[in-house]
This record gives sequence, C-alpha cells and structure tokens, in this order.
Amino acid sequence: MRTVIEFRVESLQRLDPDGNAVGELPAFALDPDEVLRMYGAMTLARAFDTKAVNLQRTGQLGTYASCLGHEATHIGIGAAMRAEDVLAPVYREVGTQLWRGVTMREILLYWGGDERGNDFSGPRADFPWCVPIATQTLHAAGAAMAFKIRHEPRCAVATIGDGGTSEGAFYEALNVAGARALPVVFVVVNNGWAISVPVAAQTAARTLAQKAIAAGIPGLQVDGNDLFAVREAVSAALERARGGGGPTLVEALTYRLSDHTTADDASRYRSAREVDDARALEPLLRTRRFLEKADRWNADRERALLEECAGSIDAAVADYLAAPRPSTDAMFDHLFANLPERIREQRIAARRHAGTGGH
Amino acid sequence: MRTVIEFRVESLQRLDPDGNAVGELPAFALDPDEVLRMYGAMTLARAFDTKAVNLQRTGQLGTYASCLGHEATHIGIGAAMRAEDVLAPVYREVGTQLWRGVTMREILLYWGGDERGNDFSGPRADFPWCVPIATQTLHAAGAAMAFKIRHEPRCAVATIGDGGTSEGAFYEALNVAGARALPVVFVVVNNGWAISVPVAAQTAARTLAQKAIAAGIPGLQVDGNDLFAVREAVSAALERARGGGGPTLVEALTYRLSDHTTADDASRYRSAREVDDARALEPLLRTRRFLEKADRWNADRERALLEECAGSIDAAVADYLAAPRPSTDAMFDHLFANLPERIREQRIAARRHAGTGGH
Amino acid sequence: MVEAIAMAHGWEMQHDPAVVVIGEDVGANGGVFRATQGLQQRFGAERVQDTPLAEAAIAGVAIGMAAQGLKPVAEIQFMGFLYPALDQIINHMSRMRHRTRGRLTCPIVMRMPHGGGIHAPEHHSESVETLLCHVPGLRVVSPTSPARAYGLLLAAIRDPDPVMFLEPTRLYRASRQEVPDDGRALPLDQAFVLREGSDVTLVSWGAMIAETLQAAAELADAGIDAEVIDLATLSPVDAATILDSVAKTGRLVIVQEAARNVGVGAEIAAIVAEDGLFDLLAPIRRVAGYDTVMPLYRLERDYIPSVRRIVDAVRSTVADSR
Amino acid sequence: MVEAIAMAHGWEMQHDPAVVVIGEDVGANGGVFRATQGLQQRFGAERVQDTPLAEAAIAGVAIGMAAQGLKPVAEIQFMGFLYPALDQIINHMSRMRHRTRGRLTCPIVMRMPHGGGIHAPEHHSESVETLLCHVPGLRVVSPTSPARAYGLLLAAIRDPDPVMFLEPTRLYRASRQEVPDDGRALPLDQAFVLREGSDVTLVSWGAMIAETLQAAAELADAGIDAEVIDLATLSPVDAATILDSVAKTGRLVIVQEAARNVGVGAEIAAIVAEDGLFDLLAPIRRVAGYDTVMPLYRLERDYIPSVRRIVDAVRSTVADSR
Ligand SMILES: Cc1ncc(C[n+]2csc(CCOP(=O)(O)OP(=O)(O)O)c2C)c(N)n1
Ligand SMILES: Cc1ncc(C[n+]2csc(CCOP(=O)(O)OP(=O)(O)O)c2C)c(N)n1
Ligand SMILES: [Mg+2]
Ligand SMILES: [Mg+2]
Repeated sequence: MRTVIEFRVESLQRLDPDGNAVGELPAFALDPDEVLRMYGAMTLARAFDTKAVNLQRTGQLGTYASCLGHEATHIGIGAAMRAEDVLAPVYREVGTQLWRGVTMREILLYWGGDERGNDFSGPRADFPWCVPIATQTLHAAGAAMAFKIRHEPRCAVATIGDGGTSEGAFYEALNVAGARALPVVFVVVNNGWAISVPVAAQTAARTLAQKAIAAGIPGLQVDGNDLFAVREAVSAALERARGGGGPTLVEALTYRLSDHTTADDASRYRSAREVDDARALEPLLRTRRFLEKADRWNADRERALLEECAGSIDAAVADYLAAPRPSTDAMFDHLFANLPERIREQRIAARRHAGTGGH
Repeated sequence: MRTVIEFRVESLQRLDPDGNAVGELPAFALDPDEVLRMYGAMTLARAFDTKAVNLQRTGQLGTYASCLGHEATHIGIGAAMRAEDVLAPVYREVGTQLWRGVTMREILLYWGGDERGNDFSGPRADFPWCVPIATQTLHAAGAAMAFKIRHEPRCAVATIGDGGTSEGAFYEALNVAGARALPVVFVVVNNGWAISVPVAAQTAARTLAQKAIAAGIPGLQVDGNDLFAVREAVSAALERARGGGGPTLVEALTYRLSDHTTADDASRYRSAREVDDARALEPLLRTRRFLEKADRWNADRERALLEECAGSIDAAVADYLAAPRPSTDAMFDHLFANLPERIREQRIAARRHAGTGGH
Repeated sequence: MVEAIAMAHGWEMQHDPAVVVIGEDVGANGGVFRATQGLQQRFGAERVQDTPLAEAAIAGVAIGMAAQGLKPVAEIQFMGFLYPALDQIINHMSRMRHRTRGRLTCPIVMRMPHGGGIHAPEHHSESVETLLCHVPGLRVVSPTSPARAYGLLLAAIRDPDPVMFLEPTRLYRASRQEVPDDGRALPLDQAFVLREGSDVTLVSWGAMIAETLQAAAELADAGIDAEVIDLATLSPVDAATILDSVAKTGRLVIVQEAARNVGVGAEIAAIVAEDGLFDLLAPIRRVAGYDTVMPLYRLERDYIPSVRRIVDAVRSTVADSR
Repeated sequence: MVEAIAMAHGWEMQHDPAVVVIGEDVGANGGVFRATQGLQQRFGAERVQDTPLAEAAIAGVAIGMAAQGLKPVAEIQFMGFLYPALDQIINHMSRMRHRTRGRLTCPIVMRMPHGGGIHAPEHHSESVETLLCHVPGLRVVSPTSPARAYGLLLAAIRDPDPVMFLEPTRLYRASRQEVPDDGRALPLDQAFVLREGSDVTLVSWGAMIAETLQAAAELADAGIDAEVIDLATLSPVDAATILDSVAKTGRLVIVQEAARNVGVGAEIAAIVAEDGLFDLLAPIRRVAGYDTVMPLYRLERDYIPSVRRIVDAVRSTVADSR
C-alpha cells in the first residue's frame, strides 16, 4: 500500500472556559471596544431569545427555535463578515442576524407567522430563514457563484447544524463550491443534537470538519463557545475566499442548552447532567470573565447593559404585537410579479371568505 | 492550532501494466486456474460488450453503455463477492453481472427495451440495473441493514461512477452505512469521465477514496485495471464488513475507453491522444501478459477462448432476437400485487388499442 | 388519532417480525408527534431506528430493506420534507416490482403528517398529495378518525406494495375514540360513506372531513341533505362509490385542503365529467386551497377551506341546478 | 426544434449579460441533445458552466445566483432526473418571492426534455408535468414547434419568475422550420388555437400535439370538424380559451402523454365541468398514458396515445352526445 495523500483536521481555541486567552489573540480581541461591542451583541441575543421563548409560552408567538448557548458562534460569524457579504442562515442564527441588522421586530414577525418578517430592512441581500435542512448551503454556493461571475469581492456564508450534515444537499454544496473555488464559507454549528439524535448517532465521522475532505476543501474545528476563535477562523476563511482561494468548512463546537424548539421536550432524550456540564462552558460567562480580567467590565455595567437590552426588546415586542394581521390579499401578494388571471380570480374569492376559517 | 485527527488515503497495485507482480500476491492470484477463470470472464465481458455495441449500431438493440476498459474492476468485484451477497450495480457493470450469473440474454433484453431482462434467473436477490445516478448506493445500505437486523453473514456491494460521487445520495449512503456500521462495500469506478465532464471538473477532491473520510469510514484507491488489486481490496473490505467492521469505500482507477453510451460521441470533448494513452494501460492485456509470463497462456489458447466466447454470445443473441415482443398486458403486469379496479379497466382498454402507436 | 397509530405499529410489530420502523426521532423521542411512542423500548433499537437526518436515505434504505425481505414503516417528519425522498419513491419504490417483473418488491409504508391548521412553522403544513397520487405504482391513503387510522395503517403495512400514509396533523389530537387493539385491518382502495344524503355529494379526505361533516350538518338545518364521502384511498380513487352517489344526488362538491390546480379534486371532477356527466344537475364545484403558497400561520385560516366556504359552494350548486 | 432552442439562448445571452447557462454536459458537449450547442465557445466557461452531476445542486445554485441578480437557465438532462431537484424547486424556487415579500426573486428557467417515443433507456421518457403544475408559484411551459420553442423560451428567460420549460424529446428533430432570430418572444399564460373547428375541442400539449393534429385531419375526412388547442402554458392554464372553444363545440377531448390519474387533463376537465358544464353535449374524454410505469421502449408505442386512440375517443364522444 502506497500513501497517496494525507489530511489533518486542526482545532482552534483562543479563550478558555475561565476567560483566559489561549495563544496569541487576534487584533480585534485586543481592541476592548470591539470586544465590548461583541459582548453586547451576545447579551442582546440572549435576552431577546429569552423573551421570544416567553412570548411563545404565553401564546404570543408561534413555535420558536432558541439560540441559547450559540451566542459566541453567532456573533463570531457576524463580526467576521462584511456588510456586503451574504448570509444564508438556518432557523436558529438569531445572533448573526441581529448583528447584520435584521430587526427584532422582523424576527418576531416571522416566528409570529407573518411573511413580512422576511423582508429584512437591513441586510437586503441576505437569504431568509431556511427551514428545510441543508438546502441553504446550495443557495450560498449559488450566491458565491454570482459574485465570482461578476468579479465582486463578496462572499457568502451558510450555517448548518450537525444534523444537517447528513443531508445530501450539504455535500453537494461543499463539492460544487470546491470544484469551482467559490467564495463561500460553510459553518457547521455542531450543538451536539439534532432534535433527539446525538451527533454520534448521526455519523461515524469523529469530527464534522473532516467532511470538508470529501470536497477537497479545507476544514477546521473551533471552540464554538469561544467568540475569538470563531471570529478568527471565519475571518481567515473569508479572507481566503475573497482572495480567490475557494471555500472553507468551519465546525463550531457548541451546545444546544435549550429544547430543540418550544415544541420540544429535551428531557425525553437527554440527561439533565449533560446539560449542566455543557452550561459550565457557555459563551457569555467566559467572555464576561475575559472582560472582567481586563478590568473592562463589572456588575454595574452588566446591569446597565441588561437594562438597555430590555428596553430595546420591549420596544420591538410592542411593535410586533401592534403589527396588524396581514390582509387576506397578502396570500397572493408576491406570488408572481405578474399574477395570472386564474389566480387573480381566486384573490377576489378569498376576500369574500376572509376570516371565516376556524384555525 | 491543535491537530485533532489525521487521515491518509492509500493505494494498492498488484499487477503493473506489463503484467509483473507488485509486492506480495494474494492467494487467489497464485492459483493459476482461478486466474484463468477470471481472465476468461474478462474476455467474455469484452467480447459480449463488443457484440452489444454492434447490435446497437445495426438497430437491433437500444442505447447501450459499453464496459470497454472496465473488465478488471468488474470481474475483480464479482470474484470477491460470495453468491449470497447482493450487488447494486449501475448500468455499466456487465462484467460483474455476468460473473454473478446474470445471463447475456437478460442483459440484451433489458437494453433491448424489455423489463424481463431484470428478472435475473441467477442472482435472484441482486438489484436491477440502476439508471438514476447514485440512488443504488442507498439500496445497498438498506440491504445491508436488513442483513444486519437478521444477523445474516451477507454483504451488499454498490458500484458508482466518478460522476456519481457528486450526487447527495452517495454521501447519504456512505454516512448512514458508517453511522450504523453496515456490511456494505461501495466501489467507485473512476473511469475519468462522466459523459463529457472530467473528474477534475467534478470535484476538487484529489482522490475519490477520500470521500470516505466524510463518513468516518475507511477509503482506499486501487488500480482498477489491475484484477488482483481490485479483488484483493474488495475481498478485504467484504471480510471486514462480514465481521461487523462496517463499510469501506474502494476507488478503482480505470478509464472509459468507449463513448459514454452508443448515443454519445466522445470525440466532441476529449482527445484521441488521451484515449490512446489510456488504452496502453487496459486490463486484459496486462492479465494476459501475467499469464503468458507464467507460461499459462499462448495464442492458441487465446484463439480457443475467443471462439468459445463467440459461440456462447451468438447463442445468447439468437435467443434474445427470438424473444417475442412482450404483450400489451405486460405494461400492467407486476405494477401492483393486487391491481386496482381502475387500472384493470385500463388494461382492457389498452388491449383494444395495442399496436396502434407509431413510435 | 396519534395513539391509534402507535397502537397499530405495536400490533403489527408484535405479530410480524419483518416489520421495522425507521425515521428521524422515532426512537427515544417516539416521533415529534409521538406516533411511534414506546416502540423502541418495546422492540429494541434495531427494529425501531432513528435514522440520520436525510429523507432520501430514509426512502432509499427502506427500499433496500424491503427488497431483501423486511417491511419498513418509515416516518417522514412533515410532508414538506418529503421532497428529497421523491427520487427514491418515484424512480424506485413505485416501480421495483414492475421493473423486476415481481422479483423484488417494496412492501413499504411511508407515513407523514399532512396539512395545516396547527399554527406550525413554515413547511410544516403542506398538503401535496398530488405529487404522490400521480405516481403509478403507489397507493396513497389518509385516515380521518382514530379507528380508521388503526385499521388503514394495518392494511397499509400488510399490503405487499408501497403505501403513502398521510396523517392529518390537525386530527392527531382532535378527537378521542376507543379503538380496540384487535389487529383488524380496514380495506384499501375503498371510500367510506360517512353520511348518506340525497341532494348533493360531498367528497373530501384528510382533515377537511371535519369541516365537510360540519357543513353537512349546517346544510341539513337548511334543508339540504348532503352525502359525505371520505375518500380514504386518494389514489387510486374508488370511482364507483363516487359515481353511484352522484347518480343519486345529481350534484358534486369536492373539498380539499391542497391547492386547487391539478389536485386530487380535479381527478374526481374529471371522472364524473367522463362517466357521470348526464347524472349532473349542476356544475361540479371544488372548494380548495388557493393556488398560492400555504401562508405562514397568521393567515392559514384564510387559506384552509372554511365551513362557510363549503356551505356557500353547496348553496350555489343547488341554486345553479338545471 | 433543438436548433431554435440553442438560438434563443444565444440571442438572450447576447442581449442580457445576466443570463447564464448551467447544467450537466451543457458546455463542451453542447448538451446531450445539443440544445446549448456552441454557447460555451461563444460566451465562455463562466457564463456556460458544466455543473457537477447533482440535480439538487443545479436547482439550488440557480436559486442562489438568481437571488443575487443573475438569470440562470438550467438544464436537467432528462425529466426523469428532475426529482432530486424538486425540494429546491418546491420549497424555495417557487416561493422565494412570496416568502421575502418580493425582496429576493428567482428569475430562473429550468429546461428539460419531456416525454417518450425515441426508444430511450429507462427513466428517459417521463411526462411528469403534474408534479410541477401543482406547485403554486411556478409557470410550466411546453413548446410544440421550433418557432414556439424560440418565442416561448425567450419569454421564459425574460419572465421575472421561475419557468419550467418542458421540451418534447420526440419533437427535437421532428420538423424543420425557418425561425427568424429576431428576439421576439411569444406570450406566456396563453394557449394557441392551432386549428379551428366546430364539432369538438381537442386540447393537448407537448409532443402529443402531433398525434392530435393528425387525428384532427383524419376526423375531418370523416366529417368531424375538430378544434385543436395547444395549451403551451400548462400551469396556470388559459381557461378562457378552452371554455370559449367548448362553448362553441360542445365537446371536449383531452390528449396527454402523462399518466391519466391527477394529470393536467384532469384539471382541464374539472375547469370545464365547473364553468362550462351546461355547454357540454357529451361526456368529456381523456386520452392519456395509462396509470402504469412508462414501459421500456419495446412497449412505449402501446403506452403513448396513438392517433387511433384519439380518433376513437372523438368518435365515441360524438356518438354519446345528447
Ligand atoms: C429536510 C428536513 N427534514 C426534517 C426537518 C425537521 N427538523 C427540523 S430541525 C431538525 C433537526 C436539525 O438538527 P441540526 O441540523 O443539528 O440543527 P439544530 O436544530 O440542532 O440547530 C429536524 C429533523 C427539516 N426541517 N427539514
Ligand atoms: C440523476 C441522474 N442525472 C443524470 C443522469 C444522466 N447521466 C447518465 S450517465 C451520466 C454520467 C455518469 O458518469 P459516472 O458516474 O462517472 O459513470 P460512468 O457513466 O462514467 O460509468 C449522466 C449525467 C442520470 N442517469 N441520473
Ligand atoms: Mg444540532
Ligand atoms: Mg465515469
């Protein structure tokens, strides 16, 4: 047997669970204002998330997918991207979306059953929430193909869950991106679970980063609870992609501290012990510790930040709750640019029966 | 950066293009009768294939996918399998199928537009030809799952082309097979081309064997024009699978010496030079050289073998050509075990209009 | 209904060792709707397997298992996630018997929640039975009560060919009914007349049966006597039962949740326009989902046909009679 | 027809830099039917790209490109290989505009050969337009002559929404027709009356138009004057043209190659049974593929409706008139 080719998967950590730096910190982590900005965004994401779950529990929001525990990954991705890049998220990337300018009101509208939530006023070119698992990775590849054909210095970023890496579409996206050296970064948010299925039952692969090897592209792991490592790795991948170096797969190792969604009861399939262990590694705490050690943070500032978050969240919630129900016509709006005659007739019929349904 | 895990792809060769042994030959290669049996099967496959192409050219067969150049891979796979194992082939594995007992008449019937060709009288549990690329890999995984659940010491083998490795279904099959440690072997028959698309345009992966890494399963390359290497590698993989060791991916490197099918004209997209170079490496020649060097073969024996092949082929062709057109009812036979009333009515209507169509 | 479905699984697994259950979250979690609740504990993790998250794999692996002698019952988590499995279902599952002249077969049940009305997220409320009904070689079945869910699911598992089993999501927990666990199957390929009537035939299936029955009750108050047919097997349809009914009533209103265009309702209308035309006293009417995307949940009650829409359609039909 | 299709690509790529072509073997090989012949040489390997062999990727990448401002024309090599792409088409392509309230759109054409009759291998002869026609948010178009192929393909590429463009395989090389390369599009959403007549309306589409026109000619010899409508846009259908015709003729025979059950023909029958019932002098008839798998080629001529079947159906319709 002759060895034809060798591979290795590497892993990056910059901030340990106690908030201590590991190795050489990247420039942005040495800029305290930048770290504060990211910590603020993580805090907002968590506070907003908590509120959204409460709204669901009190019947004011539909099924909602919490991002509890994913904040470092989400904000790390967001902070690594440029405004003109494009995000193709799943249903859980609240943090990244907030960072990129999707408003809390839009997020609530979407999960509140209203398509207007997808009409992002901020990142106009970003893809909407994507529920059919893994499909968004191909959209990111296609967006990257458009940028490449037009010679624009832009990149696409797709996120995907650990469970999502079992879908064929994911591999097709990695493969086409590799074959055409597309400017796209795939981030696998490995939070340990796909609803009730743990990663070990999902695949025999010991890392999800190694799935990149199948496409002949670089893949690496980062500690997904480590804001600095995520941002550094995604930044490097984006830089390479922007320079024509092609795609990268980044696996961010984190943990889903919540139920899968508000419709799920995780206690049916995983132990409280496991969740407790994971909670000790969660990202806000360690970022706060880092800031505290650098003397940039204290209980007062934390309190002020939380109040500020609460204020903006309350305003957004009020806005959301005040949004009038869409008109019946909205079912037909934007179906086609030019609505065919037969469907125009249906729009008229629908007006006649608006509000007669019982669900 | 910390290294988390390392991989290597190895490659196996046992017979060089001049027919010289490389390294230590496996037992079966030291048994001259066994080698002769395999060489005979390769020769039959090539002679049959030539005949099938001619039948197509003379309007006596439909579109046909030649296996010219694939004989070592095909017979190597066949010889490695046990009768009770199950094959899930593509549309090109004529050699493996002949070895396993699919008759030439059945092969011709299928490509002659008659479903009866799929009712293999020999390997009753083998899957039929599979045209939708990559889908057969999941059938093999499912078959292996059945064997595992029933604790039967049987394996499934799926073949797939280099182009096929771009389809999501292929990765899903590797992944589920790995995750459940299924007794299945996937053989990628890398013949350099997927119709007009060369492997380098199909993927950035430098080997197709490395696609196994995505699923956490072993993958290796073999010289696909080297009968001994193919059989040895597939045998080892089957042995491991049968022993509960899970799946393996074997990439067999060969070359499609023919057009893609009889409907294709490969001169539109590849150079004669490339084909000539590949022809020098083709499998029959080197197996013959091996036998000649061992004093087990000469021109007379070759002539006798070719005559024997021609005789059995001619008989099969005559049989095929004599097969009566299926009845109109055959369209409805075997659609359901219990044909629903509405479709029974259609069967009657179809009889009334049998033979009125013009195509 | 969801308990009846779990119960049918349990009966058949107990009595037929070839039956295996696969799908996403069907094991420890018992399925996101609990339709496979308790099965893994009872029959073990080999016969009740969580699959990786891949629908093409679920269908493809089921085909491989079935061709080698097992009887897989596979869950697709929601009908909106069926699409990746369609290649395997259409190109292989539906035609393995035909292709191999009966040598290999696919005794498979693909179960999936169907339809809206439970305020679910995007893609969780689809009624795309058309995509399956058009495919030769498949049977498509949908139950409308716990008892029919039990009896039809048993029939589906026992059937030697693939059956697509569409479970109306909003009926999962809608009604309680004692269902005896007696292993008795109901017939496939046969519609059920749920209410006899003489003035108009209402044909429906799935969750819309609830609104249709309610409309029939309202119409009765108004002196219009509606016959209600539960299609049960959506493909192939039981044309005889429908034609007999229309011969009696002279009027046909079809109620479906799916988008109107090229729906199963179109097939029923076509059958009657072919084989029962001269029985018709009035134009056929379809009350259907609109030909637009199933909206997010704030508008779903405007999309799903209401009792009012059915009643209005029947009244117009009666008014338009010759 | 296939040259007209390549020509339409060429015109539009020349005049609109946003148009790109992707698919399997569309580059150096010019497509397995040569529908993209010469384009890569003319417009380069960025704008005319061979994709890896993956249909979900073709559709998904097209969506990503379109959402970011390009106008992809994507080839699926045969309609029987469309299925892996359905998830992307149904869950995303058809509804991106709707979902985002017009923020992102999918001006995409998915082209594919459609139908049988050329003695092709398994899976190469499918007519499964139903699967696309039922999906809200898609237009489905099929040309029946070189000129209509040119004009409709231009219209499809220029349309701001996704268009599924089904090219009848057996018409690719069936007829020669000089088509001026003038960039003139034909209208979508509109049927073409190919032959006027007073006794019966024949509605068809795709390759079956050939047999339908021939049947009309034979019927004329027998004194039956048939109007022939080429549906052209299969979804949404041009109901007005059909209803007007039936109002005139009183009889409707629908001819489709696809399996009968829940076909586009059912929709047409249903529309007429709803909105033209009292115009009908005779039962509607569908002449369709049988509800079985498209057989391998030795039997395909028994499967595809023959001129004889159409003529017989029309004669029965006339005979059954009231
Ligand atoms: C194609 C498809 N199949 C099934 C589902 C149902 N589903 C929603 S989320 C989920 C698990 C996803 O797990 P993972 O990819 O790890 O992401 P996470 O939810 O953990 O962020 C499943 C099965 C879906 N949305 N899409
Ligand atoms: C799903 C699907 N897409 C497209 C095709 C058309 N097609 C037939 S063979 C082929 C190329 C296959 O190449 P490869 O996998 O390398 O196998 P080879 O023919 O070289 O043995 C294509 C694109 C198909 N059969 N199935
Ligand atoms: Mg997860
Ligand atoms: Mg190949």
